[in-house]
Amino acid sequence: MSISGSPVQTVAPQFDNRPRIYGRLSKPQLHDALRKMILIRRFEESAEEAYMRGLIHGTMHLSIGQEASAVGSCLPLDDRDYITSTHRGHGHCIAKGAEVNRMFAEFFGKEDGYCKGRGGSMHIADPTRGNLGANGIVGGGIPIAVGAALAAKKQGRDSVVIAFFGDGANNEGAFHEGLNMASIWKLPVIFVCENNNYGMSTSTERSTAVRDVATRAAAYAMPGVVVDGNRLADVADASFEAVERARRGLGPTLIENKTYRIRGHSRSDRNRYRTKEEIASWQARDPILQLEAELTEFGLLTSDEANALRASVETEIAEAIEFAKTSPSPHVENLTRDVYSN
Amino acid sequence: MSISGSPVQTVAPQFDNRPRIYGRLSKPQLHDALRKMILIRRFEESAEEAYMRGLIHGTMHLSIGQEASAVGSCLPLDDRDYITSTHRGHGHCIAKGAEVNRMFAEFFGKEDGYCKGRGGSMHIADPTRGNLGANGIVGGGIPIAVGAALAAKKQGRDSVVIAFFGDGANNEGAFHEGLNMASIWKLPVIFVCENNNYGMSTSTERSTAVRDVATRAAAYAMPGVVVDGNRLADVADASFEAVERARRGLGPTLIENKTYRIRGHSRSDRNRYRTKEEIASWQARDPILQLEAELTEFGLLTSDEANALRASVETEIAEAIEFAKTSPSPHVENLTRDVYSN
Amino acid sequence: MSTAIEAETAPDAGVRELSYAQALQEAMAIAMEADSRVFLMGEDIGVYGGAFQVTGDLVHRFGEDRVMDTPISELGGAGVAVGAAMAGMRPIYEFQFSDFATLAMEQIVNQAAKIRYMLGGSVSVPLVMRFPAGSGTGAAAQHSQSLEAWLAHVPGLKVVQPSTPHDAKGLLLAAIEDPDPVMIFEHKLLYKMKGPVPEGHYTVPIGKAEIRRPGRDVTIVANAIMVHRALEAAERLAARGIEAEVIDLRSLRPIDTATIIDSVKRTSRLICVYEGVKTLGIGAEISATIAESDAFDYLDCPIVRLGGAECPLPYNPELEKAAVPQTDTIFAAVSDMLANRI
Amino acid sequence: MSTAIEAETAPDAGVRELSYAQALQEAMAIAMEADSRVFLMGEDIGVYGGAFQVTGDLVHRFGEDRVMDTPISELGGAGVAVGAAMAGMRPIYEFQFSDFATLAMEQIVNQAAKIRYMLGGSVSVPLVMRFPAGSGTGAAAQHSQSLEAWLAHVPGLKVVQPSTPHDAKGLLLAAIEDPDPVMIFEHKLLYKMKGPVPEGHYTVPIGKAEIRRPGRDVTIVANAIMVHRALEAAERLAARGIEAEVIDLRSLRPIDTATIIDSVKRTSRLICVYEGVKTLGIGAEISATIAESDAFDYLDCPIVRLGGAECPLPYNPELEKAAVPQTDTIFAAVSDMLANRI
Ligand SMILES: Cc1ncc(C[n+]2csc(CCOP(=O)(O)OP(=O)(O)O)c2C)c(N)n1
Ligand SMILES: Cc1ncc(C[n+]2csc(CCOP(=O)(O)OP(=O)(O)O)c2C)c(N)n1
Ligand SMILES: [Mg+2]
Ligand SMILES: [Mg+2]
Repeated sequence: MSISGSPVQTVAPQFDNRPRIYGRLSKPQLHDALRKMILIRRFEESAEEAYMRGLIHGTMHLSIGQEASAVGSCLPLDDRDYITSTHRGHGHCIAKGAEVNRMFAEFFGKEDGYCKGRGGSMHIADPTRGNLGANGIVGGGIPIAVGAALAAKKQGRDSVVIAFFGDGANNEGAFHEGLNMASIWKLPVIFVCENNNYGMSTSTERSTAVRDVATRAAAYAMPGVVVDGNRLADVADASFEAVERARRGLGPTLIENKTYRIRGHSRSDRNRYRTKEEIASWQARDPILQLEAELTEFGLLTSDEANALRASVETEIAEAIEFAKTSPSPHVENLTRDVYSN
Repeated sequence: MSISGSPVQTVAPQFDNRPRIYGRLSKPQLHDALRKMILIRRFEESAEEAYMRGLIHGTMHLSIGQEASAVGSCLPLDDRDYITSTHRGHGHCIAKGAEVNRMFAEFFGKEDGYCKGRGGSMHIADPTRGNLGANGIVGGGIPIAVGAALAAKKQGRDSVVIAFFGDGANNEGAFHEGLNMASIWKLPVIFVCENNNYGMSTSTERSTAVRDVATRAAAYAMPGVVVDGNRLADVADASFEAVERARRGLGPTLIENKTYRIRGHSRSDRNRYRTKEEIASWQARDPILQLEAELTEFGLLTSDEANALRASVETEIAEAIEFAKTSPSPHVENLTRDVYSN
Repeated sequence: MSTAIEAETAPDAGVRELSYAQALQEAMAIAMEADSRVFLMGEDIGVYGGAFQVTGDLVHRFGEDRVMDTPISELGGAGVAVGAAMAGMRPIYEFQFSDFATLAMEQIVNQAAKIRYMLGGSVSVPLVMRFPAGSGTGAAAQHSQSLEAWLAHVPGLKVVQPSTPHDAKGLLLAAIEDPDPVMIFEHKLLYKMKGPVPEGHYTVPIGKAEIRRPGRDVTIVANAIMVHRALEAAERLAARGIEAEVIDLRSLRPIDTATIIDSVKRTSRLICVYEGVKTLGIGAEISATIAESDAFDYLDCPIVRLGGAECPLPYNPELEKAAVPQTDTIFAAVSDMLANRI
Repeated sequence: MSTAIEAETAPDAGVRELSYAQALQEAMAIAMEADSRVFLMGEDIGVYGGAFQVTGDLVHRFGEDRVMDTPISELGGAGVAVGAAMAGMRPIYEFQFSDFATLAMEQIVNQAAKIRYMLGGSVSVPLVMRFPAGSGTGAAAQHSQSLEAWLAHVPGLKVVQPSTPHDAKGLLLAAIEDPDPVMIFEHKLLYKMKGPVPEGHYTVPIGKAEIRRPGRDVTIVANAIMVHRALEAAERLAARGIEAEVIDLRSLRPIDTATIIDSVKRTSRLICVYEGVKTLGIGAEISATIAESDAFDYLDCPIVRLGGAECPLPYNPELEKAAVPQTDTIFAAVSDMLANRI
């Protein structure tokens, strides 16, 4: 089987058992997706290390175990499209094209950081690539996403917007108000709920009246889709469909990616609300290992290729940390710079 | 047919075409319900008159045309039960047992008013009868109702709570958050949406992604019921069922009473958003006239009885206005009284 | 216009008069004509014309896409405005009453105000929010608040509060053209007040107070409707030989400290008159600004604050009046202050 | 405890030490033992123990019914607390960070604060809300605010802000026993600070400031963590022969004006130190209170305010420190003030 490098040519459809998405993505695109997932993982592991060594202060929320949701959801997007993200946003950020050197620089509080060191992990954004930002307020990004979609529609652009949020956020009023407005105005928004089964320590079962957040789509007359969020192919498939729907002017979709966060909620989590067995059972379904296995099975990835991907990620991470370390710190005299435009 | 005055004995079941509720309510109870509806109507018409004559300042929101919803919903309640109400709350207030003399006194800003003249139309409450108050904030009463139900449950009382709100309120975050909490905690709340098809000038169609607000019950795993809100029997029937459910510890219900407000939203409404024909078509379905006709048809009301009811309402209104007029006005020195308990 | 301001601000004797509401409407129309990015959002601002008829017939002129009725979803609506602003639009969001902004403080304060800074200046949030505020309409505690001090406390926002039709138009146009979020507080009792308003485009600079009446004996700093009451009091004081200088604050963030300091240096006496609750209302800031400035040494007597009473706004009209400064109270306070003048 | 307060407040040398968080927890435990109406609500306050471990193990002692994890629904949660309080319970609602109270201002300000007054005193709202506030943890703009001035602006609320473990327990117990809504602002950096805390039940009166250090040269009024910084600065000033009197505000509504006025009459100099944004922060009120009091005539120099910088809180630790008063800045400001002393 020979696969062209062109992003338009797709994998030949001779494997019947392959998920539909393989008919749409080229091998380089799939490799790129895998690489991004590995990059997210290694970025977060490295950030965790840096945090333990005292190089980063504050707190951070790691999405280890949820990489397929971030990358798969963003696969159909390009720079004309927007996302709004969450406190657990490193994955979304990288998936939307951010550079890890500027992300590390932000973590280290440096001027080269995406927020010039003013925002930190919880506020990384890259408006030039359509990333309107992580958000420290649970649910805070949802209405903002709706607003960006409204703007795109008013401007006659065919941009779409993905609003990422967690299962916990689905009980915020902002969720309700945002989804309703997106629906009545038929806006191009994809609401991606990353259901990792907990909002901090509170399980979805204890916080949410319905088992599947996607059920709530019915309250907004939009499609609701439950997806295996640890399987890139499924995530991407649902996202492509929703994005196409949105681009065609058919309005919003609510996608629920069932996934799991392997790490604690934040640095101070003592994991009292769940069992080791539960964590282990999800670790066994690691989205990166699953994708590697799947690509290998379909003949789309050799172990040499996989090793090369991993090696290139290591180099990128190492260089990024170096970049961040040597980036200048903000001057205290500039404390109030950028509060206003003028 | 001989009907006893005892409230426990119910109307004999010889009319097969009668709605189920007639098997539950005695003739005096039905007369009382009719009288309350007439009292609400005449209270509001009289308040309107007083307003035009400059006796009342501020604004007021009349529920003329919606009386069946208020009275029918409250029929299963007694003084151990609570309601939270809305800016359009005169009907709920009377249905929950308030005295119109103290209501008029409140409208006139007098010390004998339910709020000693501090609250006015939008804040009338009577905590001694379980009426936790009208509310000037759309949706504001919903979480308060959930809280009262939580209290009742914690205290081991079998009280239930009705949260009244409009179709417009169903797009507030408070609706979403309140219904979700009531459901996960299985609280004895009945959420009664009085869908009069408009939130001020904005039709439900333009504001709400679903046609029936009751559809949204699915998002909270609770029963959702659509009711002809202009027919007392249907309203009461749905309310009895939900109240029983709640008292048995089975949790909340969302009831949607489809109705219509005949007057403008408030005094300043120019009715630009709807047609005269639409208003007329609903006037033809006047809940009071419908109930009278129904009771007459079933042999439960003679025209003498009807006239007597109306006459007694007129007396009550006239006396109440007199009471309110002669009630003392607050003293300016007491401006900050009652801000705090001590 | 019925007050002394007319003479001072009329830029030209032949200029036509508009009401404050009309002036605001004209500002929006001019901005919408000139800039396709400008659009309006709010509850019942379309065919209803807005609760206070500020948007009036604009929907007929600009269509429903640019004069958008929203559902009753203040948090979501504000967030949609934020997102639309970030994605290149210039939304003007109307709160139906400023009291309902309590539902949207999250989006206003955590998002709109902070995004630019938090994101290192990489994106701006050019939006305008309009807040009909103040008491005097008999609408009681939940529809009468003056919460401008809250927003003036928040870096990242600009806050203006016009007291004349001329300034209403000019400040609103300045707000729309400002690259950052500007909050405009409009006093409900001023909407119908008429005054000279130049045709066409002009702006009133944000951050500049205006001396409405020069005087040598005492400086009165007032905002919104208090400017008019202060001017009336000043006329009566003049008849007693007391020449009060009346400063119209106009901008609450940033405050024009230079103009106030300069005035106090000339008059040696300061009285702050404002409708918001006295404690921590805008007058607290004005007083503290002078007390820490070099004008301190010029002060002949304590700085007096006349603010709103320490209670929710009552419904009863006499109590309502007593709850905020009136011309009489201003007159009395200034008379007292100058009683011991040497 | 690491500061000079210890000596002043230790009621008894042999008293055990608790952290500020433990002291709060003990207050809640005592109240829950004594009064079955008291219960706790909040996000992750159960098995997680609260984001700052204030509720800690209380769920194991009192069960999930009395230590209730809520969904992430701040507006609804606050409203549930209001309703429960109206129906006879004594809820204590924890905001995970005070910044999230922006979502609940409607229920706090329009409902909890106003219901008693608006309803003519017919019902009270005895609830407590706890607000972990302040910067210094690297959590950036949306998790570091000091918004206490907003709530201190609102009649109907009481607002306290303990600076020591002793006062944390005593003020929280006073708050729980108060018949009206009391807001308690807790500084995150104080949670781990230890100090003497008497066993058993005691209260610290709401509305009373405390002189933490007597002095004749200057009055420093500080709140929360600023009390400690002021005391440190005072020690260093003492070495230079400047005796600063340090007043711990403790209550922001009502403010203990008598204690402050009395102090300023003795010292003739006032400096207000607070972490909230300078403009319209609590120091503005303290300054204005003195400037309008009879202490005005005793003032030897302008009243200085050291408040938070006019920007959102930045992530970078150096910038974050620079954004709020530190011991050095207090020392420098007082030194400057006294430099020209005669
Ligand atoms: C409005 C608001 N409430 C509470 C928090 C504190 N908080 C941060 S993350 C979180 C849990 C969020 O759960 P979920 O939405 O499921 O996202 P996840 O952390 O699982 O990715 C909470 C309670 C917050 N940041 N914002
Ligand atoms: C939070 C809030 N937003 C807006 C308003 C202004 N307002 C008062 S009533 C109303 C319409 C409410 O519609 P609905 O809930 O359907 O009740 P109805 O008036 O039809 O009875 C609006 C927008 C308000 N009082 N509170
Ligand atoms: Mg989650
Ligand atoms: Mg309605």
